[in-house]
Amino acid sequence: MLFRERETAALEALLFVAKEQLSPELLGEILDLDVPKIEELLNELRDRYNVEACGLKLLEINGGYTLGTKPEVARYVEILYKQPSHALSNAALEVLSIIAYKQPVTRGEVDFIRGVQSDRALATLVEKELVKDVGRKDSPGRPILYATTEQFLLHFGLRSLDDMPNLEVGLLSEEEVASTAE
Amino acid sequence: MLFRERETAALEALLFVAKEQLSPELLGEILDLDVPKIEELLNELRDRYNVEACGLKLLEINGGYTLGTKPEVARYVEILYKQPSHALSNAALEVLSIIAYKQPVTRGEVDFIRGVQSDRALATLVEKELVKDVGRKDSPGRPILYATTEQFLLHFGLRSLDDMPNLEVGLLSEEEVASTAE
Amino acid sequence: MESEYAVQFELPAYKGPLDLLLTLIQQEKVDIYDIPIARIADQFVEAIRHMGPMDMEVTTEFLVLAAQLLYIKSRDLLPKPPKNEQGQVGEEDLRQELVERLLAYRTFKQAAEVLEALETSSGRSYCREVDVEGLLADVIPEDPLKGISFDNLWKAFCQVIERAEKGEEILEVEPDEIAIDVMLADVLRRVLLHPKGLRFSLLMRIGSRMEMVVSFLALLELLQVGKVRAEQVTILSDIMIFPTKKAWEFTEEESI
Repeated sequence: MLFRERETAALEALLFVAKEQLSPELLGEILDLDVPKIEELLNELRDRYNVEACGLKLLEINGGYTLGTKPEVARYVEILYKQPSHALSNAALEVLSIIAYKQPVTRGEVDFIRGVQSDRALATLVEKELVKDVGRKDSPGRPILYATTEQFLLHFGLRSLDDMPNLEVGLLSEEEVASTAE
Repeated sequence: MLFRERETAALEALLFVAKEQLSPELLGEILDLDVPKIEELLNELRDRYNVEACGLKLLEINGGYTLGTKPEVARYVEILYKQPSHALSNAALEVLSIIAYKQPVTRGEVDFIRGVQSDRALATLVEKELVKDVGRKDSPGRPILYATTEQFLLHFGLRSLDDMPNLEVGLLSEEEVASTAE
Repeated sequence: MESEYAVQFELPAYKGPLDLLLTLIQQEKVDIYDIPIARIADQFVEAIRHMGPMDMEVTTEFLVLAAQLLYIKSRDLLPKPPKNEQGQVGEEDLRQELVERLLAYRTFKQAAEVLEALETSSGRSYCREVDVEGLLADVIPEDPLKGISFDNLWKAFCQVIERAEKGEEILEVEPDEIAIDVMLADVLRRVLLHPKGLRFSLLMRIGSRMEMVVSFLALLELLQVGKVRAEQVTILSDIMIFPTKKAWEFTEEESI
């Protein structure tokens, strides 16, 4: 199978300039190639980036592709942007893990599981666009429901929510959480 | 001299995320390397990009560095961002012809000649940079005066407005106008 | 008092009462399903005493759990009441609920640790902020006049002239009701489109008698206000009607 260099270059350029992830279908349309061929070129690119001297990474998020920097060099990027570190606090990580596994959930439900108020941590997560408001729960007071965002997937290097590590769920049934949280 | 892979990766990542060009001095500061070393790493990067399968390019602008796409792949980038262009409507063409021959004119004057409102058509022409605001008429309400632009002349291969085929110079004689009208 | 020291030292790290309780249980190396309530409750209360000034709400949450622990402890110490279903169920429920909450909390605490590991190992990728305008700055925008020749433009102008010549849809109106100002605009529009003069005979469109009369009146009116002027070179030549500079001096409101 011939490795098409020009197409790989075009593919890389497209991923570089795109504002959002590009689907293999769209890439195929622009490059006039079929999807399997695009996937093949994406693999070529992934392999090329897989050397230590390369600071870029092919990111797959919800079936779309984009370019990002490697986790190993994150701290340099953080220096450039004068951000101490994008790493999250323990409390924020706890809130985030509850939202990630139980989404959509209300703040009350998160508070109940943690046994402590989570408003500050939640506000940070919303501000960092790791979680977002996805509507209101159909229960008294109609509390806001939260879910994770694409930025969440990006921040943890997950391709999709299905990529999340398995959790021993069912320790606390939905009903219990819901009933006590309100 | 040893080729430092990690530093090259970090350098690439920095150039990738930076909103503006980065000077070798700033790069050196972040990576804790001296400027000659940075220049060396930049050369490594430039060489790496110099293969056909790579769509990126190291750009040097005013002594600063940034990443861009290669000119060879520019057309794909254009396809990605191409705006669907709509042909000018008949109304827009009419308005354009009136402005071309009667310039400078106000919208009211164009409306009057056409016997219908021309605001939408006029807005399209302004947006497409075929006509432009050239001041205000010294009459009640001080309405805006419109005239054709350079782009208009350019399209029709006219050097100046004097080059416009003269309306009265028999392109269509009075009789013809009259006969069409009957 | 090893544990007490540790508690004091690690204080800022506690993310809540459940976290503290879980830490104490882990330090005691006891089974979460079989918590020695009396001992743990005492340690818990001791830890809170060392907390010092904290956010009131957070402190409340610690106190609520402390009270719950002490309550379970007191129930443990009291001699078992006679087979009173009410009391028995109450205590078992409290313990059971506490264990379940702790287990659920522990699960998510572990999940948070997993996420933290992911954050360092595969996460924190940064993407570019793409400046589309900058990217397209060098791209020549597609010519909005693509495919349009000067002939097209000229034809569009002829359409305007043609429409002006036809006049407004006057025939739909009763002929004897032609408003003078409508005709005034109509005549003026046609004169304006012929800066080199429009023949009087062409201006007087053959329509109804009324239309001719009204357009003639309109022409007289325009002559009078000086928006048009008439020229006749020789006695027998056509009368030519020209727009004057004043012709454009209509208020914008007229047409809008």
